[in-house]
Amino acid sequence: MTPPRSPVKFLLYGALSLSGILAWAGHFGLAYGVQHLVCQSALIPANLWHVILAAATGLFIACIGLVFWNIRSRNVFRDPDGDVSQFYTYVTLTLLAVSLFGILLTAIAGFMIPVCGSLR
Amino acid sequence: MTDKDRQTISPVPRPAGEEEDLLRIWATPKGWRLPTAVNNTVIGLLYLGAAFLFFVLAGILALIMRTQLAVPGNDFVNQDLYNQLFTMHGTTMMFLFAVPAMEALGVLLLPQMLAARDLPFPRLSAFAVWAYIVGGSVFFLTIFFDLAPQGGWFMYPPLTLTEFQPGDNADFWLLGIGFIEISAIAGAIEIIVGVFRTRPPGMSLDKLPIFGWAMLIFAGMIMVAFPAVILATMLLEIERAFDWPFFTAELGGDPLLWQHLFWFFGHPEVYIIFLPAAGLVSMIVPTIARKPLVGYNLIVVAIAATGFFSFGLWVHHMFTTGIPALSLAFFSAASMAVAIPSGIQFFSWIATFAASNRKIQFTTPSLFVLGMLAIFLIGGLTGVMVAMVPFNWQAHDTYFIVAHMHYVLVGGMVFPLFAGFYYWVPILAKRQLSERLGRWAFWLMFIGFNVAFLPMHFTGLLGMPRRVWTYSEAMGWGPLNLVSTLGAFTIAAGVLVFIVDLARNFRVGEGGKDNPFGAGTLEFLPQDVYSTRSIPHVSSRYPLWDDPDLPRAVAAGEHYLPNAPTGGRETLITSPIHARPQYVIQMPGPSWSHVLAAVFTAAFFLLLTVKLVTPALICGALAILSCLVWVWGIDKGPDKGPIDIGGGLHLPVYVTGPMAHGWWAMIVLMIVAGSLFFAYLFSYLYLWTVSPDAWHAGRPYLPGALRPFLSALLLISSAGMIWGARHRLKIPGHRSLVSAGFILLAALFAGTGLGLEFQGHWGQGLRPQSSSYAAMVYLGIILSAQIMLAILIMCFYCIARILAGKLDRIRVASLENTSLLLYYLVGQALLGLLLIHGFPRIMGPLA
Amino acid sequence: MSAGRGLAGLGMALFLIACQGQQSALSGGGAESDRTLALTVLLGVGGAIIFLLVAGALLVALRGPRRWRSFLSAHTLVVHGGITFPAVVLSLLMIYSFAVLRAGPVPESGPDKPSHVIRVEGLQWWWRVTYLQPDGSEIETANEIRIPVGEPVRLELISADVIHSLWIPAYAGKLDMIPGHTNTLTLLASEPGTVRGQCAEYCGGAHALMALSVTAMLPPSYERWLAGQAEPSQPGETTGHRAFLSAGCGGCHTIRGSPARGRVGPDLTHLASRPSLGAGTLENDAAGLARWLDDHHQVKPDNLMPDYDFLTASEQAEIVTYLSELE
Amino acid sequence: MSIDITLTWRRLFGAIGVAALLGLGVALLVAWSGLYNVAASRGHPAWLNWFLELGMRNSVEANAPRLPSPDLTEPGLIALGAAHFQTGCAPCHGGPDQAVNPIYQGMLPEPPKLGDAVGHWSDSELHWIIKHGLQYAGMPGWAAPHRDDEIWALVAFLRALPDLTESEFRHLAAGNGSVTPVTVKQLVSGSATSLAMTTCTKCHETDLAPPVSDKIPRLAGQPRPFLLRALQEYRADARQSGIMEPIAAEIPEALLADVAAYYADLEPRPHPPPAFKGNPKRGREIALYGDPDNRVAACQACHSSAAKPDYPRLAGQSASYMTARLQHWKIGHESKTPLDALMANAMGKLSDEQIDDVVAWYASRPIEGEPP
Repeated sequence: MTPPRSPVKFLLYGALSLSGILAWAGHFGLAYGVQHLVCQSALIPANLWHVILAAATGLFIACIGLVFWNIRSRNVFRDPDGDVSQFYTYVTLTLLAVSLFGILLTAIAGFMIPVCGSLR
Repeated sequence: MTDKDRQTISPVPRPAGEEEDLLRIWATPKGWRLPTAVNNTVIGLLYLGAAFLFFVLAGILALIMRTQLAVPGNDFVNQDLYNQLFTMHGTTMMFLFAVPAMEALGVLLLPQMLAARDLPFPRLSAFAVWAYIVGGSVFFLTIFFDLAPQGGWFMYPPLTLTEFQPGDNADFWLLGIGFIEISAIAGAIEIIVGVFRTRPPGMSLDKLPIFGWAMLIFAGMIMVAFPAVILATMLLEIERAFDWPFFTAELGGDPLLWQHLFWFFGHPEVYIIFLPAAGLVSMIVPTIARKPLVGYNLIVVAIAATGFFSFGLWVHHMFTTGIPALSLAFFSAASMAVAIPSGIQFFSWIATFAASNRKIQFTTPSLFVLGMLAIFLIGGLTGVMVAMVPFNWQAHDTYFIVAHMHYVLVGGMVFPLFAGFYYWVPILAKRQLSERLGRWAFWLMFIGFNVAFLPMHFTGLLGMPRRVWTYSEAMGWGPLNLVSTLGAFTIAAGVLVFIVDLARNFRVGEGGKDNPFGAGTLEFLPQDVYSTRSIPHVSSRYPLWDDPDLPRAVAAGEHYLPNAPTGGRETLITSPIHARPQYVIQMPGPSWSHVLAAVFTAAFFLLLTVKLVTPALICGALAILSCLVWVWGIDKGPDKGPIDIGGGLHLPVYVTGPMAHGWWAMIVLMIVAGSLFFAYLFSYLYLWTVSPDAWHAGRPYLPGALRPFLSALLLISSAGMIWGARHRLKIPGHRSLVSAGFILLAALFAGTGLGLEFQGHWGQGLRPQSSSYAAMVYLGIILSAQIMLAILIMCFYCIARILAGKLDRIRVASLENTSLLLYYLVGQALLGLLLIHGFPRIMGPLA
Repeated sequence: MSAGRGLAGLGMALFLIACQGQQSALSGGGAESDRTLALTVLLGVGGAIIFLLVAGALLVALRGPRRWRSFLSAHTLVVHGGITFPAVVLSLLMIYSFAVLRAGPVPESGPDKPSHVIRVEGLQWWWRVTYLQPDGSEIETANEIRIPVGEPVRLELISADVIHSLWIPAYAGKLDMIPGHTNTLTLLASEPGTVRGQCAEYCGGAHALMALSVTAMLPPSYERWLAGQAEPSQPGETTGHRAFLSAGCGGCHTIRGSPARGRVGPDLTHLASRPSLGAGTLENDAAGLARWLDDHHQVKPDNLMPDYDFLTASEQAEIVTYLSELE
Repeated sequence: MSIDITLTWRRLFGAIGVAALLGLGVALLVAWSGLYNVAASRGHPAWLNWFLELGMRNSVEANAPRLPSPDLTEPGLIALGAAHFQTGCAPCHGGPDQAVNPIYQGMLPEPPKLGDAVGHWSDSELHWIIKHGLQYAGMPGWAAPHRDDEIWALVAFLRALPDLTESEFRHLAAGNGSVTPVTVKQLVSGSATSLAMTTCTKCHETDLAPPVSDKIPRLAGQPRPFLLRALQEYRADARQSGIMEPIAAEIPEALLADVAAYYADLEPRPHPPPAFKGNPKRGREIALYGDPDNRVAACQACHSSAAKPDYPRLAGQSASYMTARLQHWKIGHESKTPLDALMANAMGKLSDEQIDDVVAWYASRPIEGEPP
């Protein structure tokens, strides 16, 4: 019988498998937050907006790529139970892909629509 | 599993009297003691029954509204009553029916699906149910006394401020929400710990039934979404009662803050309702097809993605508020993204049907599932339409949205719920419901639904706004509305047929003696009050299909824990990922204490609402007292040695630290508190961006820098004190007065730290009524103070336990939970100090 | 499938009705509403096609030929049907909707301020409409907006009490009026005509009875009309005029050219020229006026005007006559 | 043989239930049999006196809310209280210039001498007793339960009462009325001018003197229909005043129009520079144009001399009186007449500060027809 373990591994697995979705959340929050600051207060000048958005999008996509590559190439979810590690890998990679789509959509919005103004 | 494996778990035949012991220990209390019951099947049915009652009641309100709208210029009900009706219909359906019904299913089915004896905290769910039943009933009764709220279920200020709603009506809404907040959070704790820790041995996460995944994400979403509405309702009630200007534009507040907070909860709420229902469908479809779900992994992805993306949608309820187009575009994009997970689930169900080797039988559950697919598909497609910003500008707040929303919610939740009920009745009741009546119910509801709501898409595009109690004939909406009304009564007829079916055939009792649909999951194992006789070892997603002998073997006690070795209620705790057995928990049984705690909690809020402060406080104190009585006996300590659960496993009955289920529950609670504080941070910064002037004007009232440092120092030392208390505990049998003293000091230091912070602002002459800045400063202190109050009570509880000899180095759970909460408080309060004292200082020079 | 055809027929019929509806989002008639209408048709038709495709796939999965079913049961179907297909369709749709979004309001050429600016204030439960003139003067009316055809008009939307929402489906989607915020909406009408608008955000009590009429006029007649509105009324010293003043109506209402200059209720200077009473609740004629004066809390419950049913019948009649002459 | 006397919950509750039923039965029996003698002449036995006294005292203490009291030493307030006390309270309680009327001496319990009794109560408790009256003691509640301001006048007077001499009281209560002693001839012939309740000049102005205090409205020059309407509404309990309602009820109906006419025709007298705390300039804006943001109608539309004659004119009206009236509407009460409802509506969300301002403007204007 394996001795009881602390939940550290559980937390690591959890965070890693949700990394794609967390990246989406981070990108979304950053884009929306920066845009809010650009429009509501003069804290961030409007001409920096596209630079920030491009940088953030690039950064998050790079992160996703890194995680994707890591999980793909090395067996990160090393586990005696093959089913579990296969499941984790599949879920993580698919979530990364779906999140990538979400990030791209946000970026498209940011580049297509002027940063402030209600356009009405 | 081979025969050889099975024999290694528990030897058969089992000794005589074991089953009698189990029956006696798990017996449901009879007669007037029935309310003390805690078994998840009893509580779950009660929960579901209450939710169904509210469904019927809110449905009756809808019929009254439909009657009023049937013809133009009708005067069946007046304006005032109509406004109350739609507010109550929405609020009751969303808060008293949909969320509780889903929680009820979780309470009812999860332990059975996991072959656990019960939920990890049985009294907690019972408490939540009783608070919900008492509070919900009183809330609903207000409609009969012209006291019902009339601000719409979304309760937008300023309309809901005392200036425009001077009576108690709006407060009753806040009250109704209060109960659902309590029961939802209690349920979330129960479900998260239940799914992670009470799975049967061998059921690693990849074998968890989809419903378990759905409930897990459901609970996770509650942890993040509900705190937003808790904060929103706090703000509204505080502004109503004490004039703190959170939403009043003249004093630096903003009505849109409410909308942000409410919809940050409100949109995920829709998915909170939908995900478990989709989980039900994912359970039923494989059974209908007799094939494993195609794309199990993808469905897990879909559920997780939905859970997250749904938090990026809230502004799509605010497309017409005039905020920048790009903000709308972001949320439009997220609304697109969230459509994909629904697509995954849809095609997964289609694929599973297609994979079937047999002719699909159109039984009642299948019909409801297919009805769900048709209706939800239309709802999803109109959802994509309203996610398009320009279209939304036209459709928003019209009957198009009424139609869309009902297609999503009735399709996504009500039909699966009925499917689920017909599907799982065999494990709840002595006999099946009638197939014939079931079909009648389905067809009436399905046809009625489409007749009622399909025309509404056009009614809305023809210009009919929502929430209007009358319209003139010249508008040309009459015929469509008449059709909708006829449809609504057809739905009602369907529900009536279902009620007749219930009355004729539904007899509660221990079912599960057979498996009429040939399902593959554990809830169809033979059941009795103690759940399954023994807890099976699981090695696939559909154990009953893999091993046709499993029901017999489980019932014969050949698997884990076929008896009650501690002599009381107990269940098996396993590891979160692989479900390896870790320890056995001793669980509390029936009791009045949690029932009284629920009743007094309900009374506390009710009396506060009608502004009877003194009796309310008395009830509040009695509620706390009941809670203390309730928990006093739970922490039994390691009074029994390692016990044999079969399979050569000897497990402890008491653990503390990160492995304990109580520790997990505490972490969940802390995440909830953290979300609440996060919502506060958002509100603070949001109001600052809206009205930096208020911050600028508040800057001179900021106390000197020394004071927050002193507060911080006190808070940190308080954490040190409680750490010291933990380490000065003695071995069992000895009382450590030093520890008791340390605990007292910890409470004192933390309380003084917060008091100092309050006094600093107050002493400078800052008053919360003066501006949104001031209100936010004091709100931050309130958020910490309410945790402090809990900690204070817990500290005295710990001291009492030390003095009673029930808290020592081993039996340390109560102190452990207290310290966890205190550490959390210190963290939150330090962050608060940094924000309140740092932010204006940084922004001052910039402005 | 005959049910489907029936539905389509019904849809067509409704569509035809809709084109004539005075408050229909399907009629079009303004720059924004025309763009949105195209999007609506695309979404509606596309949605119907996708519904038929998916429903067809479901039917095949349930009862279809074996070969088709095995195709549908593949894991790749879930991937492509559930991820690839929606991702492509939704992305294209989103880009199109952003293009529609970007097209508004009106090409921002020339000065940043359109020459016509109208401030519309939402109140429980009516609309205060103020024409901001280039020379800084203001012309106030209520519950009626008039705009010149073919010229962009900017509406500044504010609220005096709770959240309201201005919705004139024929010209544009709705936009909220929120205390503490000023939202702007640009209208561009393509042809003359009168349409109806209504409050779309629940604003308490008489929310259902808060409508307004919007008339697009050819620019010359618009200018004439506006000049007329700018004039004070010429009531003369009639008994009705005296009754109106002595009863205290001027405490809340303004009639320019008379001592009545209250600002709580609607400006009544040219009341008789408006299409309705009580924000779209009653016909604006002598009978409507008499009904309103005697019984307005029955006609429009909760409205904030005090009861004047204590006036004698002759006083009421005099006031009605006076008001119906305020052209 | 043994008797089982173990106490169980069931037995305990059973016993309590039986005892309760028995007690109820006995009480019914006593009431039905008529054994208890309710004659007031018998008086109460000492124990019952003690018991009732205890109950009354503690009930008042428990029920009276702690209200912030206004300045109770203000002379105008005391004078108003005195005028009402003399005819409204003294017949039962007696006063500095009169003994308790023997008719009321026979009441059970006997009404207390207030000069001695008020010391036992706090301001809030006195206010509560006057407002709500006392059960089983014959003490009636205030005729207009929402007029806290009037009740404070009486409390102010009661506070001053113990130190008043007979003549001080007489002058205070008489106000503008005559305090010359009545002659025998007047007394026996029925033309006595001793101050009756209906003596308007106790408070209101005469052709020689202004109203006795700033709390009292100035009536001279108000339109006749308005004055008549006010009197009729007082009689019908449609306009709230614990002081004026009993007075209006005592005036013979045939005389109401004459009273109205008398004050309408009375020449307004110049009055001393009015006391007010608001800003008349800001008040003027409100009076002429209202405050649309707070739904305040323009006051002058109804309160100028051009308005309907059953609306009051406010120019030159007493500031203190107008403030009290406006605050009365602001607190909110059920309107019993359309004009009352109209006023409650028209004043919208007028703030305390705005009330002061608008009152200041009206108080500082001359009454029309008033000599400069």
